Amino acid sequence: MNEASVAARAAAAATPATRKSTVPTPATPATPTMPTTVSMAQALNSALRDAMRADPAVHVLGEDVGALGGVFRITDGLTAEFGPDRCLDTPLAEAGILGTAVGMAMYGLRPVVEMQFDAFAYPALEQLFSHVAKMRNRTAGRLPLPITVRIPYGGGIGGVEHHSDASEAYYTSTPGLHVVTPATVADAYGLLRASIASDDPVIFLEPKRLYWGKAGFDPAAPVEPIGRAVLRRTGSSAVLITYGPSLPVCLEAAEVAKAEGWDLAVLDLRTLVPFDDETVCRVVRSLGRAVVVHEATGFGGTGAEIAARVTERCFHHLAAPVLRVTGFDIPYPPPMLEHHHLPGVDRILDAVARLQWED
Amino acid sequence: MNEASVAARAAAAATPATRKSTVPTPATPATPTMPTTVSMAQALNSALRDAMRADPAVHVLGEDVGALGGVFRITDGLTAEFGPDRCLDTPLAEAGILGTAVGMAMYGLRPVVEMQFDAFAYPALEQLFSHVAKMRNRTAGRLPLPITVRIPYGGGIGGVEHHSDASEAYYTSTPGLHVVTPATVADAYGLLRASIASDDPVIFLEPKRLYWGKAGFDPAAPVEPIGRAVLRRTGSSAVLITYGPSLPVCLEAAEVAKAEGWDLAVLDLRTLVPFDDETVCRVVRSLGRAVVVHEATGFGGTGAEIAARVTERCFHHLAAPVLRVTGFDIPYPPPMLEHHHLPGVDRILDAVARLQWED
Amino acid sequence: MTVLDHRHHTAVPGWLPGATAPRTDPAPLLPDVSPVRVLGTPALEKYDPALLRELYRRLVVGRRYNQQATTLTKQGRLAVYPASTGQEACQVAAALALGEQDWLFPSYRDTLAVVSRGVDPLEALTLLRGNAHTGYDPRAVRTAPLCTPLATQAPHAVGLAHAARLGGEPVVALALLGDGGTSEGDFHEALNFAAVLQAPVVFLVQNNGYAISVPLTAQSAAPTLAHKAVGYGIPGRLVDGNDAPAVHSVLTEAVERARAGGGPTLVEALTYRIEAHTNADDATRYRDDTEVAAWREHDPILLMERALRELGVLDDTLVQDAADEAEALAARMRAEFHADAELDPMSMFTHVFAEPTPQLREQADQLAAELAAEAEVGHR
Amino acid sequence: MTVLDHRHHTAVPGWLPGATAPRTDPAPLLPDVSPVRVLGTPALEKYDPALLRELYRRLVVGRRYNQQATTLTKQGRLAVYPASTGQEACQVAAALALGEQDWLFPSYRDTLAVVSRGVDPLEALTLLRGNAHTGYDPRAVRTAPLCTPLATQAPHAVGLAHAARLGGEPVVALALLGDGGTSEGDFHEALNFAAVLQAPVVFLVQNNGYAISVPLTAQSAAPTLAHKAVGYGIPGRLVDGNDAPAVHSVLTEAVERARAGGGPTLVEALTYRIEAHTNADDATRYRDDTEVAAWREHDPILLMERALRELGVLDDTLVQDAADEAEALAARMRAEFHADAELDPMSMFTHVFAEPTPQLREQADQLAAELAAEAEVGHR
Ligand SMILES: Cc1ncc(C[n+]2csc(CCOP(=O)(O)OP(=O)(O)O)c2C)c(N)n1
Ligand SMILES: Cc1ncc(C[n+]2csc(CCOP(=O)(O)OP(=O)(O)O)c2C)c(N)n1
Ligand SMILES: [Mg+2]
Ligand SMILES: [Mg+2]
Repeated sequence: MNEASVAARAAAAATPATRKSTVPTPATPATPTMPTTVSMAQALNSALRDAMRADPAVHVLGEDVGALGGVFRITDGLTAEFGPDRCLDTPLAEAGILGTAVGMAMYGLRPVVEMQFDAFAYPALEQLFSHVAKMRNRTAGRLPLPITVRIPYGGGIGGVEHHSDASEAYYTSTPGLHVVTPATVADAYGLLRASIASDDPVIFLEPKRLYWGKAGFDPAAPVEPIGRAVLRRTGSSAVLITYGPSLPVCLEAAEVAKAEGWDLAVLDLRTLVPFDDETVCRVVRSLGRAVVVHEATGFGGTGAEIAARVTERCFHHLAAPVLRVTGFDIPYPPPMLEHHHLPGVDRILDAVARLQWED
Repeated sequence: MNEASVAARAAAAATPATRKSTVPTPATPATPTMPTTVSMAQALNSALRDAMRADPAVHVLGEDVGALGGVFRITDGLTAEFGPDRCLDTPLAEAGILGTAVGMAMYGLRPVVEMQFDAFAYPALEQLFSHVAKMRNRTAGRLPLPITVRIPYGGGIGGVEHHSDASEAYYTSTPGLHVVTPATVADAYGLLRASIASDDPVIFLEPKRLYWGKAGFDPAAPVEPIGRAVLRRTGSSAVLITYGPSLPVCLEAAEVAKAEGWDLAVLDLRTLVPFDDETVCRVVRSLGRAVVVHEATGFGGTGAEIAARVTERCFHHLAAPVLRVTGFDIPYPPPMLEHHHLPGVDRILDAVARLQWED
Repeated sequence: MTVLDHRHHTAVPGWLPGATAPRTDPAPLLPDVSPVRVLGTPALEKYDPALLRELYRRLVVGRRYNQQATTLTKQGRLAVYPASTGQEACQVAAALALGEQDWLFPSYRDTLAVVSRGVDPLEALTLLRGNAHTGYDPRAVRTAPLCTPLATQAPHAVGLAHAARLGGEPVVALALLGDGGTSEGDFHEALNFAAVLQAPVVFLVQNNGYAISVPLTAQSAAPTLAHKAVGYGIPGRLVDGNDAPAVHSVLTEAVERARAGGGPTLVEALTYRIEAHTNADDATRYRDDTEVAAWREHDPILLMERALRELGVLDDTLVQDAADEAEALAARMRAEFHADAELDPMSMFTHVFAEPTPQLREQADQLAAELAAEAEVGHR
Repeated sequence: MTVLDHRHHTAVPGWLPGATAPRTDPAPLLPDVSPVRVLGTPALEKYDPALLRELYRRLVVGRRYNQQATTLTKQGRLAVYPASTGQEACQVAAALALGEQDWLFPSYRDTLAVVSRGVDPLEALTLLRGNAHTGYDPRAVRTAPLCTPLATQAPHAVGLAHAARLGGEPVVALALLGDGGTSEGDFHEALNFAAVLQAPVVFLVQNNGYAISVPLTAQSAAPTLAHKAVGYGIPGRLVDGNDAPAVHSVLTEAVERARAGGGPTLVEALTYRIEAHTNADDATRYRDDTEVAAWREHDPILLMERALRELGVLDDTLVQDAADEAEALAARMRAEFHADAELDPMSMFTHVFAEPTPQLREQADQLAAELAAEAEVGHR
């Protein structure tokens, strides 16, 4: 699969007319050397840099975020530009990193934490569930924690065990967290800026396998805010509801489906919490058929919530049950087998075929 | 609410005809002093004792499980009978406890871990997600981990923050774990014995607020195995699908519903993973209307999975969407407000009323 | 100026053979194994009598606070109370060792330290009363919420202290922990972060011998808990935790060293939990009355009164004044806690996020409708 | 007999004032700050020449193993390889210090230790090849799976050692960790459990100066990492990690003390990671070549060959034999890894549980159908 072309197609599919800005106007101009075509990794890097330039309260911390620029280079050059006080290589301890960020936020800073891989955020889950998600609430709004936790997530990059977990369900089922996940280069920039600007804690899930996909991109162009889903492709038969790492495969499936006579819409959720019931239900009601696609395991996955709430709200508009195409209910397999686990075009189209077209 | 009478009612509602045993016959007879009416806490205590008597590989470890007998007294008397080698007061560190249990299980023991409260299991989530859930799989079946993790969970006991989390979604969305939660005294005994006897890791969720409810109980009587749901009350109008702490309120709601002309069935899932699709779908198909009830927050909760899969499988039998009655999407409130958060009879009946009875 | 310049990734000093001298000299980090003690020793004479009287007064008031709170649990006015009875010297000295700009990071057992810092008991006790999680404004009183998940407040203290240092403010953070809490991973990670960042933070471990039922011997095999400091490259100090002036002076020294850029300190205070873990606990299951009796002899207030009278800085009037103030506080607590707490169920939705999500708005509407229906029924 | 009787909840010794002597004498726990070294010192003469030759031979083979595995990544036959080049003395000595009944708990970097324990490279490297998570039978070879989540294997080692001790078996567990791993909470919790339980476990920290890009100075401010031991009440030892006989003797002493009931030991071995973190890493971003060059001079094989020749226990024949054995291993690896791995997608469902759940059976059927359809298409 060609990441670049998929991302470009995705970007093209976005509807500019409905876009509006939530990203604060940067106090300093965006990186002047910004090329017009960049990878998602570069867009994330620019978002961090621009956020740090715009607001001295923004601090980055994590493992290897300094000289190395992070194992995915998302923090490349930040220590060089802002110094180690602003972009800090921490000791190797995720609970310590997030707990320290909590204290920094209590003081008034706006920390951006990098977790190196999905599964390596698990040591920090107590801090996340018991403090980050709850602090504003437990202090009656007096101690908000404007922390962004960046987590590269999901598989498809040939990673060994513990490097490919699609762990979003742990976050989406925790009240008090916003959960955001971009699928395009423009969203990577815009949503990360918006997440950092948010006064609430945001779990920012970065689809690893889209890091290197490139697209034309203007950092000054506004994107839809956090909390809005965007239709990446219109269609008249059914809608594929997806997010993050699975957007490209859904767009590809929609392309292939044409040959089978289906005109599939593709909806990119962009934000899992808060959920955009309005947009999702509008699309589902108009089409009557929907498939939710994500690579995380199905049982108890975020797709269950999506299917359940869409059904609750659109029951009489549905011609068929909302189906789910997800990873299997297994620990992430070794890299040589991962393509069998991840939803592919065929598996998605098999589900579309089961949408009871006969009636 | 009278816990004892509810539990008694629940026990009475079980259908003995379909019961069959999975509990290994104890090598030594059950505690001879076992009274005929016991609390769930006592039944759990008996289950541990009988399991330890039956199998020297069974070891209990956790915080305060020794002389104190656990803060809920579930391990009362075990150190006295089996010595500190078999029932171990550990240092105060949950990752250490579970990680040590992993090592013990690798050696061939059958550890039963007590987490003191739901939220205090969070420090152990990395061990749970990355090792306990995956070890059998990552070693091609060579290192199974027969660990039972007992977690008192949920609210309704006036606990202060971090003492009332209904945290089941974290476990049900993790492949590799069985998730079991009893709602009756008999199941507390039978399912705990079965969990300890299981060669797979089991998250055994104990509904705190049912600990003190009493019911007549015979430890020798077999119960349905892990993985089977049980109809606690038959009905002809709709079914309430529930588990653990919410069974009593569902039975109460069914009682009250009679006055409003609804004859509600109540299905106790008992096991969240593996899920009993067969029983659940059979009941839902026969009634056409279902409400899922749990006290955990709704968004991303286990109820989403239940609603989604039931809908996928029973779509054309449904007269109305499967509705959910759950805790709100908020951090658990302070004890003086908790009754507003927990699903009560009225909230359940409001949902039943929305099951589109007109058509 | 870059605060963290010294951490720049240049060469790796000291790791080539022939250059393996330790990065820090361990000797000064090691605690003296006999705890610092001043009561009953000539050292006490060097203390400011005003400070000694202040400590005494606060101890007496603190004890009464503990007693009154315990009584309130029996009357059902508090849901639960983890008393610091017997540990008042640590509680009071911790509060007094901090300046107004400093931050306190208390655990669930440390409401007396919070009250000693000036927070009203009604606000300090909402968590344990059950009407609200945190009753005070942490920023206003520079006191973090009472922390229940053990040791999780320790990295918060580090982060806050680090941020203040980056901001150029002379703020010190003091984290209160128990002996049991030292076993948690968060304790370790916090101390290591503090040491590496040279954050202005002080960790006070109130070693009261038990974590609920688990005695220290089953918690740690360390020579003393203060010995843990050396593994992080920071100083460890051991102090008699029932000796208020000693705790105060050890903490003050640590706080001032931190403020001056000298980095963190780990202080272990040896004390004893006279009451059960909380009113819900049954301490007879795991300890002997004789042990408690022995510690009652080493009571922080008893010791203090005896020593101050001997030193001639305390007389009957001051003793009476302290007792009166204590009674006044107790009376106020009775009055305030016997009134029912004001509760607003709708507040459950107000502070989940800065703005309620559409979903929360729906749920709030649902609850509002339910409450209206209930009120309707109640009205009829 | 009850193994843990000494932990019985009787009195709390030592915590009443006047009896504050430490529970353990800290002095013998503290590491000597100059690391144990025998190469180039007269101490070497006391070693069994057969052991020295065996260590040498394994070092040479180990280096070749590292080189070959690194080459395989370049040829795309391994997905990723974290080389232990430069750390072979630790890897080889760790494997040799253990008896057959003992257990090794390796991290991702320790495949050489696993291979040195007798596991076939093809089986030891499945994780990094990408065809299976764990390629060997952990029980058969008494070697835990390679552990990636840092320090999480440490409590496993404690649990296994503890269980074996309860079972009356003279088994010792050896956990391998990196300098970065010592910062994790699991490291702390494991050492504390080990000390409290007096479990027969040894922790070997291979301090190679870096955690990926983060140098030790940004990881810890401790005098040495071995100083962490005293905080748990166990002995800490510092050793030159490039001196194979020294590592072997320090580990053997610790293993035998553990086996004899003397409890756990923390060993810090000073070494250096000559290669980048993995083949995917770019080490030029965070360290100078001059630093690497300096450490190349202190190469474990160079040091060993020089010292053994000086001592007269190594000659050209033995050197040639070792080189031949190394080449034979490399040739076998090339042959084995150039064949494609056999893969069975259906195996993804086989070992999730003892019995597949109904849901997994459904999903397996789905995949089987997909595979059949694909085969059908391929067939046509
Ligand atoms: C992470 C976590 N695990 C378990 C608990 C339950 N718990 C509450 S207090 C306590 C004992 C704490 O002992 P210690 O740290 O010595 O403090 P003390 O109560 O003696 O003041 C335990 C186990 C908790 N609050 N948090
Ligand atoms: C819990 C966890 N966090 C982060 C990582 C990512 N990671 C892999 S290796 C590594 C550095 C480890 O350094 P060290 O412990 O010194 O071992 P070395 O690689 O030097 O052998 C990191 C951060 C991980 N594997 N596990
Ligand atoms: Mg204590
Ligand atoms: Mg290292």
